[in-house]
Amino acid sequence: MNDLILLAILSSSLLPGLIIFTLAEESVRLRTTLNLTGALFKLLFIALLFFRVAEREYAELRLPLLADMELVLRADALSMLFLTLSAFLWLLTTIYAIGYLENSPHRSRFFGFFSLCVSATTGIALAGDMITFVIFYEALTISTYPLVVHRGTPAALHAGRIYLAYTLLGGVVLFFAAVWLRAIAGPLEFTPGGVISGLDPSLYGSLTIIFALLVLSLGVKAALVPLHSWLPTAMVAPAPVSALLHAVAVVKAGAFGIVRVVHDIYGIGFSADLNLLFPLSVMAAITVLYGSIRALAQNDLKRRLAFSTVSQVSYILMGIALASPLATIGGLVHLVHQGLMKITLFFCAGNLAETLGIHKIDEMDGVGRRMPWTMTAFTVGALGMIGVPPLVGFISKWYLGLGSLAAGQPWIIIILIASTLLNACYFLPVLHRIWFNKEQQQWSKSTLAGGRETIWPLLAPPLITAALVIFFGIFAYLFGSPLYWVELITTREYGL
Amino acid sequence: MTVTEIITTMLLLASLPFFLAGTLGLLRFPDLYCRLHALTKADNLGLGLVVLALIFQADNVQQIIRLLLTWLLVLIAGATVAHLIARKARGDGHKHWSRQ
Amino acid sequence: MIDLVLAFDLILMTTLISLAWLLLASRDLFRAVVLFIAFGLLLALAWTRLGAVDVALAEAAIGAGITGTLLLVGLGKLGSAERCRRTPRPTTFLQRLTPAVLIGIIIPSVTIILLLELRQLQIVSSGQQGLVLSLLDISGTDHPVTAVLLNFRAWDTLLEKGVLLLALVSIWSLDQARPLFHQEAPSPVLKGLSQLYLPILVIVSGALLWQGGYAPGGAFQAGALLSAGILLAILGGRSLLPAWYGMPLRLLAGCGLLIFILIAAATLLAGNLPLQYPQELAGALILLIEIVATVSIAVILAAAVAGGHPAEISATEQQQPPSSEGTS
Amino acid sequence: MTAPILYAGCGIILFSIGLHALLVRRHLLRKILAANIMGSGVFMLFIAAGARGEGTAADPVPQVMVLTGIVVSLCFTAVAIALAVRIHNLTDCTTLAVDEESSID
Amino acid sequence: MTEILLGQHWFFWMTLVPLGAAVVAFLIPQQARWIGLATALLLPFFALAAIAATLTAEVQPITGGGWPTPLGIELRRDGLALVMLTVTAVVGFIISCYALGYFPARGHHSSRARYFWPLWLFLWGSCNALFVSGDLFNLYVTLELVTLASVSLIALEGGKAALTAALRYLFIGLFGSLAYLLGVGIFYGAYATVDLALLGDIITGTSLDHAAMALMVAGLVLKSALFPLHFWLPQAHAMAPAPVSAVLSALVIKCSYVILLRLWFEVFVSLDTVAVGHLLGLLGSVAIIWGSLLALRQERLKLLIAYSTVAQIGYLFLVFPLARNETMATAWVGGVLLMMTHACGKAAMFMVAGTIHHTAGSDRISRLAGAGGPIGVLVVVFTLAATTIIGLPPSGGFFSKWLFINAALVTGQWWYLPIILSGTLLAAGYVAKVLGWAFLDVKRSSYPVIPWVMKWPPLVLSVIALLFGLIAYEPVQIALLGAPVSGPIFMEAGP
Repeated sequence: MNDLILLAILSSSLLPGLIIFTLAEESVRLRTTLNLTGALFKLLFIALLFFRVAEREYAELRLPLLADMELVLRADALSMLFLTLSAFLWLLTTIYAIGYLENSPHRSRFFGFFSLCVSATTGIALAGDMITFVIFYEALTISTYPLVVHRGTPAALHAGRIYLAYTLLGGVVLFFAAVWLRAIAGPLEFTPGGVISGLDPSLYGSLTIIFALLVLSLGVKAALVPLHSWLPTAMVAPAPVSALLHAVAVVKAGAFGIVRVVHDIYGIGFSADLNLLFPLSVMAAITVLYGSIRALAQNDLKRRLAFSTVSQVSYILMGIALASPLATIGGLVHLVHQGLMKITLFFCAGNLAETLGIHKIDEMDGVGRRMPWTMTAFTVGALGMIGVPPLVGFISKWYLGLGSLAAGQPWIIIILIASTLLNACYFLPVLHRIWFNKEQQQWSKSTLAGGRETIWPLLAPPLITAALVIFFGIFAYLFGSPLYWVELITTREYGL
Repeated sequence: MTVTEIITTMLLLASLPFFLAGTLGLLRFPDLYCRLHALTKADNLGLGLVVLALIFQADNVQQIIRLLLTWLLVLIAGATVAHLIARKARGDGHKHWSRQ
Repeated sequence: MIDLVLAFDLILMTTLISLAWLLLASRDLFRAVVLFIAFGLLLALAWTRLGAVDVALAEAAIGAGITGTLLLVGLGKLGSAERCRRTPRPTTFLQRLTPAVLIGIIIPSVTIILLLELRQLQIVSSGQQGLVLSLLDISGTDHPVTAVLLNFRAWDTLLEKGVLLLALVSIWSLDQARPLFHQEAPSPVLKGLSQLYLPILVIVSGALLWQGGYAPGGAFQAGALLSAGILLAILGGRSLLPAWYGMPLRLLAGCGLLIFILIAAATLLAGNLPLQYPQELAGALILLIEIVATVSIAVILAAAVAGGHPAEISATEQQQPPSSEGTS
Repeated sequence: MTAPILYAGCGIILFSIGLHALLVRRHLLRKILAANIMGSGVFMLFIAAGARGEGTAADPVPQVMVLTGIVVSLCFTAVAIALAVRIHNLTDCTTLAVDEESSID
Repeated sequence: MTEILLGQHWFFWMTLVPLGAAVVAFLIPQQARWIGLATALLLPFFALAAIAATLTAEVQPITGGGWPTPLGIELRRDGLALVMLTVTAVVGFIISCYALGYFPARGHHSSRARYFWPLWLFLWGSCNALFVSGDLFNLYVTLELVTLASVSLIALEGGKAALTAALRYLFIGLFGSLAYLLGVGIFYGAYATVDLALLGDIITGTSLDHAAMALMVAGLVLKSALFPLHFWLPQAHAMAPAPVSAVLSALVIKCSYVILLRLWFEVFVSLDTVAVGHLLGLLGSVAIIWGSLLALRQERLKLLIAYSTVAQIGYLFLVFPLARNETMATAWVGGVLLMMTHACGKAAMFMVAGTIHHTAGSDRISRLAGAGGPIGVLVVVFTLAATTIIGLPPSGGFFSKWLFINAALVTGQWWYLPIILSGTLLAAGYVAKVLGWAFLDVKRSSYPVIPWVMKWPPLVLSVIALLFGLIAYEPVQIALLGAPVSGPIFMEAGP
């Protein structure tokens, strides 16, 4: 019953990546073709799979690793959510990166590792058991490092070292926790409702420790406070990397891992029984507030966005930790929504840096008149982050709020309100500067045809994602929309 | 003890003084040439007596011939080596010892 | 009488041990090497006492003879003085402690423990001699040691031929052989000696080789004697024709291992187990291996004493052949 | 206590003497001598092991092993001397003195 | 036809052919390169044939000449022998290709090339002979062959440092093998046999046996360079020519380890080995930390890799304390897996270092600065190979560490956990140090052109090392054929 389509999905980014490594720097066209073909094929395969999974027909692929150990790839509803997100945003980011890195050195290396990175993310999404997950999770760490240090400056190398230190430490702890859990509980297939609830009660102590280790190690990538400091440092990377790192690959991989652990290894009910979820929700709440407060103080645009990510990703964890269906919906849907919004913002920040050389917020006065389209997209993303209806951010927060009430933990609502206020505090002044302040300096006029603010590969991706932010906010219940899909997942997870 | 065994023992014992003298000479003589002299002469005779002693223990003629051949070869080799050493020493300028 | 024998054994052992200690502690390396040769000869005596005549022959020829020559030649090149001592570096306490601990405590205590444990060495009434004797008929030779060497444990011997050739390749890879002293023409006495001895040594080594079929002797001992003959000939002023430096010399050195490997391959191709000789051919095969091995061993040992690869033919045709001075 | 056992003990003592010298002595030729003495000690143990048993012929198997061992140790000696001579020719050293970080370039 | 092919003793051909080729390469130096390459091409197929033959027939050992075992030399064709033969064939093939470029036929190094091939083929053949041997004395002879060949190969570099390292290695090797041989002698004295299987059956466990065991273990430990007896390794491995460094770290170290593995699980089982196991485990732990720390401090790539080998040897020796009754299979498979994957990874790393040395004139790590362009592929090779050294998935190193941790948890030896994990981090540290230089963006004078045989073959090896975890199922199944251990590989701890 091996489903080769899973392999096809995986290799649609892996193979182009490997081929790109061997290409000469100058063969731009071949490289672009490979990249785009890979991305389109991946989307095609995913679309094929999408309907099957919607019909509860799961695809599975098993490969024996050692005796009693298998590499399991499986596409269930949750996988598809993450998979679609990553594949789609990969396509956009690739287009963006082609424009962004025009004429810069080492592009073969960049796109090669970029593809490896996406393959690893795909693997994480498709992982059907803990071992497979760990394998791809570590692969993601390695393939991202070259992207972080891509610029090769001392600052980039410093950021790379910090990134590696954090993620490898996390990886080692994750590895250890996984081996331990495997030694206690046997094979760890991801199963809705968990696989370890039947264990002997005398093991509950160990299970609690393992849970803490798992959450902490996955929390490194998910940028849980106090394990987040690599993320703002890693902002020295080129904009497409930041975009992908924050919106899809690394941060989301951590969050996705925690979702898997809570849902499919421990099971929501069992983890609630062991009182594991409340500490998680407290940690998430602290992270939400801390990230927002730190974001206020940043003048560097990308750093402010980075702290915003720290804060927003923990919404997902909060939703999971509340252990009620509505909150779960809110959390999981934020996985997608945050991705869309944050990638928009990063694309825009990249455009500012690439076209006008703007990196700081106080240089952004009146930039809306120079780059109206980009800044429109930025505004949509920022408003979505704040949670203005009818954008997607509002939907996530709405469900989270409902879920917290349903779970009998109304304090979460206070956190949400506080966070929303803080979001507004750090985004609205920026928007004000963009649109209403007088421009301070004279930017060079556009040299492109029709006075376009920047080249198409840089402009189109943020516009598309911004449009989706609006679209999925308004048509939230459309078949295949994130919310629709998340409800599907939640129904299956809770067995409703 | 048979007669041959007694003869063998006697001959072996007789060889001992030669070896002893040779060794003493090697250790105590004043210069290289004297030492060579002591070594070769004494050892050759000593070995001769040993060979003679062993001939009485031999089972057949073949063994006797072999023993004698050994002695002969050792004699030749010893003489040659002594010659070579002396020649080399002279070439290197070793002085003869003389009572001063 | 038994006690006398035991006393002899004890004296021999004491002599061996004190010789070993003396030669290793001796300040003069020439003395040490000479003592080592004496040690080797006494060791041969000990082997005879323990009933290992083959080993005694090999020890006298190889252990004392060839090794002694090698050491003397090496000494001639190296000199007795210790040069380039490691300059004392500031060391940590641990580093200074380690050698002292190792040497002062570990070695004596391990030795004593081993000696005490050795008492438990069970007196097994027999080793494998029974098995060897019972299989001797079908081994193709009448001497148990040869049977074990070239049939029962032939694989070991093949590999050991490999070690020999490998050593030669290693030595050749290091340096080119060069005459040690550009000395005047060899003494006529030496020439005469070598002329007299060479045939004798060839004959004796042939006899030893043949004797290996039924009594102590065999390829090693014969090969060692033959190599002594070659060395003597070189000392006596004979030299290998330069045309022989290339392929012929290598072929002579390599043929021992090559023949053995070919025979092993042939046994495999014949569908037998590795090195399982057809019974009717066993004797002939063993003899073939021994003859070729003798030549090969002799060439390898002599070349090892010369200490380096032969001169390139084209380079210097008038270059003296490798010579050595075993007795200086 | 029989003679073979005594010889075996003698072999172990020879081994230890050789080992001691191998570790302590600096001159390369002395180290080579020491390794040879060590080897002889081991061979003595083998031959002694083969010489046990009253009245029967000696066990040929350990003898063969020692024959092999003697040749192997001869080969090692030859290579070691060749190496030592080569080192001597290059550096004029007769010990294993080498500054650890000596250049690779 | 297939009958005949499968009936051949391929594993024995694998020892005969390289030895024979060595002689021929010695006889005809002009053609040595091609003889070497032909042999290298042939051996992987022989390995496949040997595996096929073993899978279809039985694994029973045979003896040389067919003589019954106390007398004849037992030749193993079990799983361990097969996987080691195969790994050696693959790694050896790649190294041979690389050596074609490293020792060019012309130029001032041609005399080295002339001797490299016979020596390397000798080494190859003797490694193979060692892997298939089941006889203590035969193991000694093969071990000496391996040592002598390694010494000569190190000395081939020709510099005084290399010569000194070679001579030191020779003395160490002699010491190690004589200690081992003394142990063999005691066993022969006590049981009148040197056959592994027979000895394992009749050994009684007297204190003399323990003394012999201690001697043999000490000798083999010295030869496999476990801390604190590792002092000779970094110099020897770093000074040698690059293909030789690769061989030494990838294969030669494993030779004595394989012997130890066989002894430990077949002969010493009835002895009381717990204390020795703990000692080896302790030394292994120190080796992991110490080797990694020293690797972090090195400025030269080859020394860094050599110290990394010291650390990896430490992991190999964790097998012995971790192999208790219930975790025998776990630890054993972990060790074998690590041997295989480390062979591939370390060989690739040394070849990269050699290429950098060869082309840049020095192997200082700082020489890697801005290593894009022509040597960018080298950095990729290095990184991929390093994954197995760090133990990142999906390399074999990852799974062997998994197994070690599993065994440590099940047997309650929790103190090995921080060692294993911190070793991983330290390894990541020294690899990151190298990578940091490689990604540094500086303007650099251009490198000379690298021959393709020095670029692509190592890549193959590093990819194997990286993906070994994914293809480990078959090798492990083969390794377990006729293995002295059985039972599930993954143990589950009770409450």
